[in-house]
Amino acid sequence: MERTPLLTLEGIGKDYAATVLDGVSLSLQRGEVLALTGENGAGKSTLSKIVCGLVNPTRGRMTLDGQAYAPVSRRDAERQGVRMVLQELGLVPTLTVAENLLLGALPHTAGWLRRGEMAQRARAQLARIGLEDLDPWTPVSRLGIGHQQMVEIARNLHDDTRVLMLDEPTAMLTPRETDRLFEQVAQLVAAGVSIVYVSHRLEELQRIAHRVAVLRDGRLVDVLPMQGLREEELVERMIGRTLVEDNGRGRRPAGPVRLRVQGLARGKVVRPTSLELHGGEILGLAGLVGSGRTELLRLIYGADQPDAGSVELLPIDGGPARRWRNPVQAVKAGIGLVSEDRKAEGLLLPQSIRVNTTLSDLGAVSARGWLKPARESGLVQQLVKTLRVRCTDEEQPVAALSGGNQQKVIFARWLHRNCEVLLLDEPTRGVDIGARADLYSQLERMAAEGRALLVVSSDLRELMALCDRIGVMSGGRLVRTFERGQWTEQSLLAAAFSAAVPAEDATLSEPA
Amino acid sequence: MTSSASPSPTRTGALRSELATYLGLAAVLVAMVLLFSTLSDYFFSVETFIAIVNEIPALAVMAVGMTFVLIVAGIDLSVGSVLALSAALSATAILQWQWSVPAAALLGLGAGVLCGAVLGSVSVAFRLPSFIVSLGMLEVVRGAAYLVTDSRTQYVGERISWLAQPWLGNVSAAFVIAVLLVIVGQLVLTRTVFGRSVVGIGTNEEAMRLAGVDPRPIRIAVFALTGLLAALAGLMQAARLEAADPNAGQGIELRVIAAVVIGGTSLMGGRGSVVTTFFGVLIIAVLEAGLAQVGASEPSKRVVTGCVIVAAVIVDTLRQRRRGG
Amino acid sequence: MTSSASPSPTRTGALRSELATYLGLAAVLVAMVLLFSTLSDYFFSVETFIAIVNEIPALAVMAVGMTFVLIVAGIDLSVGSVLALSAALSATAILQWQWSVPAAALLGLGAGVLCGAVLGSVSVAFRLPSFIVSLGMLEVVRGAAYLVTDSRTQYVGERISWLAQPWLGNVSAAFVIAVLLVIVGQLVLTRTVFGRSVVGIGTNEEAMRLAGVDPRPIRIAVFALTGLLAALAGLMQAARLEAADPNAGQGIELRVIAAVVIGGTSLMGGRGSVVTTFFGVLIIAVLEAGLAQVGASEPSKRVVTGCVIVAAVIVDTLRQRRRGG
Amino acid sequence: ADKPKVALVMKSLANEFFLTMEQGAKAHQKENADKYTLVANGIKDETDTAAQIRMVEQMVAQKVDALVIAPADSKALVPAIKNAIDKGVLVVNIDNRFDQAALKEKGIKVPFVGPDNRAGAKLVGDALAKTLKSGDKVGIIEGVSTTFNAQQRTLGYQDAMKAAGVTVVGVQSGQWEIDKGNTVAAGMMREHPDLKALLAGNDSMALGAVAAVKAAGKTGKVAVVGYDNISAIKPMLQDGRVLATADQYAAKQAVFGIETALKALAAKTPQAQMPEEVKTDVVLVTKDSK
Ligand SMILES: Nc1ncnc2c1ncn2[C@@H]1O[C@H](COP(=O)(O)OP(=O)(O)OP(=O)(O)O)[C@@H](O)[C@H]1O
Ligand SMILES: Nc1ncnc2c1ncn2[C@@H]1O[C@H](COP(=O)(O)OP(=O)(O)OP(=O)(O)O)[C@@H](O)[C@H]1O
Ligand SMILES: [Mg+2]
Ligand SMILES: [Mg+2]
Repeated sequence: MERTPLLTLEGIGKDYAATVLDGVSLSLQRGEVLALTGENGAGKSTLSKIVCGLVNPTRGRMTLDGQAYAPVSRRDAERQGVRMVLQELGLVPTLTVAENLLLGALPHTAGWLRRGEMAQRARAQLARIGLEDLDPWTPVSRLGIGHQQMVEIARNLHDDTRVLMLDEPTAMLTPRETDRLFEQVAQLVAAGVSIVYVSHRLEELQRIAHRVAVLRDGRLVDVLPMQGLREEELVERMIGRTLVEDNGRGRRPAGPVRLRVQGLARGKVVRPTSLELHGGEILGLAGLVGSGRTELLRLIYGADQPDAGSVELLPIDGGPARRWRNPVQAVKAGIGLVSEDRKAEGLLLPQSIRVNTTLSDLGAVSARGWLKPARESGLVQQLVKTLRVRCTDEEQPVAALSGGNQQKVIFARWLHRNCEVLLLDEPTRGVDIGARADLYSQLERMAAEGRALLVVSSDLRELMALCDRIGVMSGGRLVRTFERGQWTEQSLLAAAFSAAVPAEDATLSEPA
Repeated sequence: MTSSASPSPTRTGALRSELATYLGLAAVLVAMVLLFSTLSDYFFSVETFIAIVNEIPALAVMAVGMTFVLIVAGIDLSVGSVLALSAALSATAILQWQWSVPAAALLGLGAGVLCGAVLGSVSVAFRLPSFIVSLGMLEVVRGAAYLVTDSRTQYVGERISWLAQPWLGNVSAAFVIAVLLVIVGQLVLTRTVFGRSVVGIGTNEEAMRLAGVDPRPIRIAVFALTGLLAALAGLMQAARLEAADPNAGQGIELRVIAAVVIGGTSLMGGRGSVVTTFFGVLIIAVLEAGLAQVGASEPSKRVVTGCVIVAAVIVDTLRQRRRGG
Repeated sequence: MTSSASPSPTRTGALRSELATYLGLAAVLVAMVLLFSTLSDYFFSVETFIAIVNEIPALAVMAVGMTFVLIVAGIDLSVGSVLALSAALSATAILQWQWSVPAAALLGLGAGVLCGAVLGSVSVAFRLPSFIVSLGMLEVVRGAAYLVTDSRTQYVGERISWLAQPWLGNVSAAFVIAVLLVIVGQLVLTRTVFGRSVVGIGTNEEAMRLAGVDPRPIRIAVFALTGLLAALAGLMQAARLEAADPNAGQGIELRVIAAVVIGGTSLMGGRGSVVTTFFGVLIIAVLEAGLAQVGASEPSKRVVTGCVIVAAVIVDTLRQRRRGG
Repeated sequence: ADKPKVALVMKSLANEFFLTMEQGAKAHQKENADKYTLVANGIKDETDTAAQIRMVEQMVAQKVDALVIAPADSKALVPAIKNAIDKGVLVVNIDNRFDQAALKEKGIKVPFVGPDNRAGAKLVGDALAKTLKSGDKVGIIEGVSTTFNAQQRTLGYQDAMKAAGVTVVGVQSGQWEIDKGNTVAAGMMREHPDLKALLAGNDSMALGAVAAVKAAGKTGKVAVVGYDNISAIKPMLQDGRVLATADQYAAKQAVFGIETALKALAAKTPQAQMPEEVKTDVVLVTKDSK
């Protein structure tokens, strides 16, 4: 019995306008972690959604525990023990944590909620993922995005789970929380649960996966044992080419100071913070979830109003310093922001790539208020080619692009604006290896042109590869700044944890 | 954003902030009462308040339904027509078909549920905004009310007036029913699976669907409920008039929506409260009563009403924003 | 995707699909004309079409503005009041203050812009839904119209009727202006930075703000524009009736919104077209003219109008969905 | 020593007819400031019966001595009036008569001071009929069809047309409004190209009909009559675009009601013993009047 797979997929295919998945056959053993990886748009999320009943396959069959398995809905799949943590957050912000955790199966007597039982069950589920301090009656809207992701995961940790699909669960988590998650995964595996784990972070796959399945353009190219697999091999299979990674380079020559931040503060989230950003350098910002990085970027950009402090841009020609109080003025001054939540804050989803790209500078594609369509299309086509955006053409709505390609469109927007200082918040979240390499080389090119870049990322390896300096935030403070060559993964992590542990975190409630 | 300089959100904190909301609206109300009391010698009197109390049930009952509709991110412009149809059908059943009063009342309520259910179903089945579907319903149902009454006010007489009669210390049964419905409505909204689903659907329908909650029957139920309450309002009004007027309730939808929004319920869905809606109803009722007693001219009534609506919403929004940070 | 079975949505593809939309709405229109032609011997005649053509300019002009408002995810319930105020002010200026006709017209238009700008500014400054602010405006501006005219219809006479006079082959200048405004409106929407920003703000305001486009002046401009167009509609109506009625345009906001939505513009913002709005206006105008000509009773007019509104929106939605896949 | 307090409750003060009525009342009060005080109120929408009832209740709460009311609905207001009478308020009915059966059921009597709309409409219709031949076709533009006065005026027009042997080819509602009246008039003229006249239930709709006649190029061929004699209709009467209208002396309607009430208050006449009906004048207004 032990040899029969728990879940098998045979010739699964899915067509939208185009074929997205084609002839994928896979099997999943009991108590196994199967990593699923591949470039953006390779079809990972689609495949996972088919397994858990959210998408109907066009072709193919599945079996679960030897029985034919064709879930008609997510409910149906969950009844059979197949659950999924979605790539995009699926929480309801106006409802409480407890309600979100039990959504779809709220305990009730004749329609009236049993609130005592709800609180108790919610606490038990939160405890599994290390959030025992969270009041179950907190509205989810008061949580930061990282904690929201944790709640999303906690929601799917049930005892009756047989198969758990995790679609990029760590994209918004910091190392500490990722560790928590991996502990939980290990426990589940020990209990015989099978896990499908989707991620672009290869080092994570090394840590927890037994086997890895690689998708490319909707086809399964390989299923390999993880043991002893070298990263370069994996990458090559994913993108069909090898990647050159140069970590040994020295610091770029730093130009004059371009952006000066002095004593910027807002509430408990950002304590008075000062920093200087030079032309031609990439400054990284590391830190745990809730350490205040996103808020700092928003304060710099003028998207939120600071309680204290100032920001100024020093023009390259030595003219008078420029200041701004809102994003509109910031953009005029020559600053751009790639925001953390691209769907809510970045993209016009139903609109085309073209419209989304030129948004940052409509003046460049218009004359006296009237748009120049030919000019605009030409410019955008150029950018689409440079960034290797996977799309039919520049008229495709961005809603139809995969997450990574959507990120490239936002990137294209700021390339179009040609701004002097770019603030990037988790620019490679959910972006595949190949596309990441494209984005990195763009960033480096921009730095080489003398622009100043400030990059927030939870991926330390990315920061270490990319940056000239790395600042570490903890508890709303910029606790330390490392020069290139001074840092190690350990020293960065130590700095990130340096504020009182547990991190002073406004999103958590005090213990009851 | 994780900006929150405020203390952590505990249970008692939530309760306190809810009370603060009530106090804010109550302050607006008290200010208005004081103002009118200085303007008119007789405003501040038991008679005035009893009169106000007995005037509001129909508006309050409709506002309870509209609160649910707005929370689920819908809107219902047809409540005024449904009010008229329900009264018209009941009156016709009593007068022409010799039905008993309870049976006729049930017919009126049933018609309301049906109108609401049809509105909800069409809007859900074709995924149309409820705004436009209810705009169509508004016309169709009004036409039906004309047809049923042959375009004439139907006088029924005292048989149906008990709902509106003074009862507990001069307060009518209709008012007691309205207050009970406000309480029950608030409990349903905050303490039942249905209520939480309504809030969830209004906030993020897709998330609810993914969580295995089918939004469609809930949406339909919300509209059916609103239809029922509009029909009940029709009966209350008919009881007060002892007659069914096929023109009743024209334009009342905007007053109802104004009351709900003044009470702080969001037009975008996902946020709202039945209790604060009741405050909105009181504010509108006091305003109308006060203006009538003062004997304001028609243009100035219009101007004052418009300004109060906007001002009340501004006050409410600013206060919420200050607390919300 | 590398494999693409379907043709890519290129510019010419987009054009084709736009034409398909027009054809769909045109089909609804033709069906209605045919229906009324069988019901009435005289419907299918040049006179009828000229009459319809000369009745619609006011509605069409307001619908152009409302299209922009809906695309920016707002709503404006005050257009009917603004229409009345503009006509009232102009008429009073001519009759009481002996202004010249052009000066009086400018005064009316200016009042419209002002009303719209105030509405937009209040809504933007306090971040209030335009629904509720415009509901307040509706009352205030109507009150102003009563004040200006002393609640009396002002008869002006032929001095102002030139706008509505037969001109090019019996078609009035007002109609020509309305058609020009539809064309210009569509060009502004699709071919200018302003139009692009309007669509973007309606789709995702926060994204626009972070991309460096300030949504506030654009929102205010959209409401001011709508106020201007409502005021122009007021002048057109006054010219046609040679009189300014302070009660004019009551409830017209819902007709205008119905026309825009029938034309396929989304109430949720971000999607819409001025040209298809014009088809919506034609559908409503043909319906009203047809029902009047057939001599339908008031109840059946109501029922038919309601059903046509819903049916037209359903047809439009289904067609769009089929094409959208 | 207290002067009596009289409340005047009307329908829409946005309507010129009632506005004139109110102004007449206010002018009267000013002249007789030593005799009584006045609170005047109207509702926003003529069909909003519920709002008018609220108004009556507020007036009772205000402890007025007499209530002069133009009811928005002849039946639905009766319970509210009964309540007022029970509280000792003297009630006088103007403009639109309460339903007799409803009053009887409540066991109350309310004096009516006002015009006969049907007779008034017949006057106007007769004046029009003089210009028509037997067999001619005419159309009637009714007010809000659910209202008693709209129905009465339509009946009066029909009486006159029948007497003259003229055919009424249609009755459609113009909702008392200028623009709706315009649409309906245009539709009727298209459907009946040989139409000879349009009879409008009030002057606003008559204004709309005049514009429709002009747009159809039939000025002088289709006659228009109205009702109420509002100020805007006067130039039309002069140049013949409107043939006739009726004047109910709006300014005096309320005054008659108030005087009836004051008389009864002074004489301490109980409600039940007041005169049942005081008919006020309706006169035909044409180009040649006055
Ligand atoms: N509803 C849909 N309609 C049309 N195309 C879709 C739809 N959903 C997904 N696709 C397409 O299917 C392809 C696979 O998408 P999928 O989300 O599965 O990729 P992924 O491997 O999860 O990518 P990422 O790493 O960026 O999350 C993409 O090219 C996407 O554009
Ligand atoms: N738009 C208008 N213009 C001029 N006069 C009007 C207008 N509307 C109503 N009136 C006047 O209002 C009075 C008519 O009242 P109305 O017809 O509304 O009473 P009613 O509602 O029919 O009574 P009920 O329906 O209870 O029998 C008339 O005296 C008429 O002159
Ligand atoms: Mg994915
Ligand atoms: Mg009536």
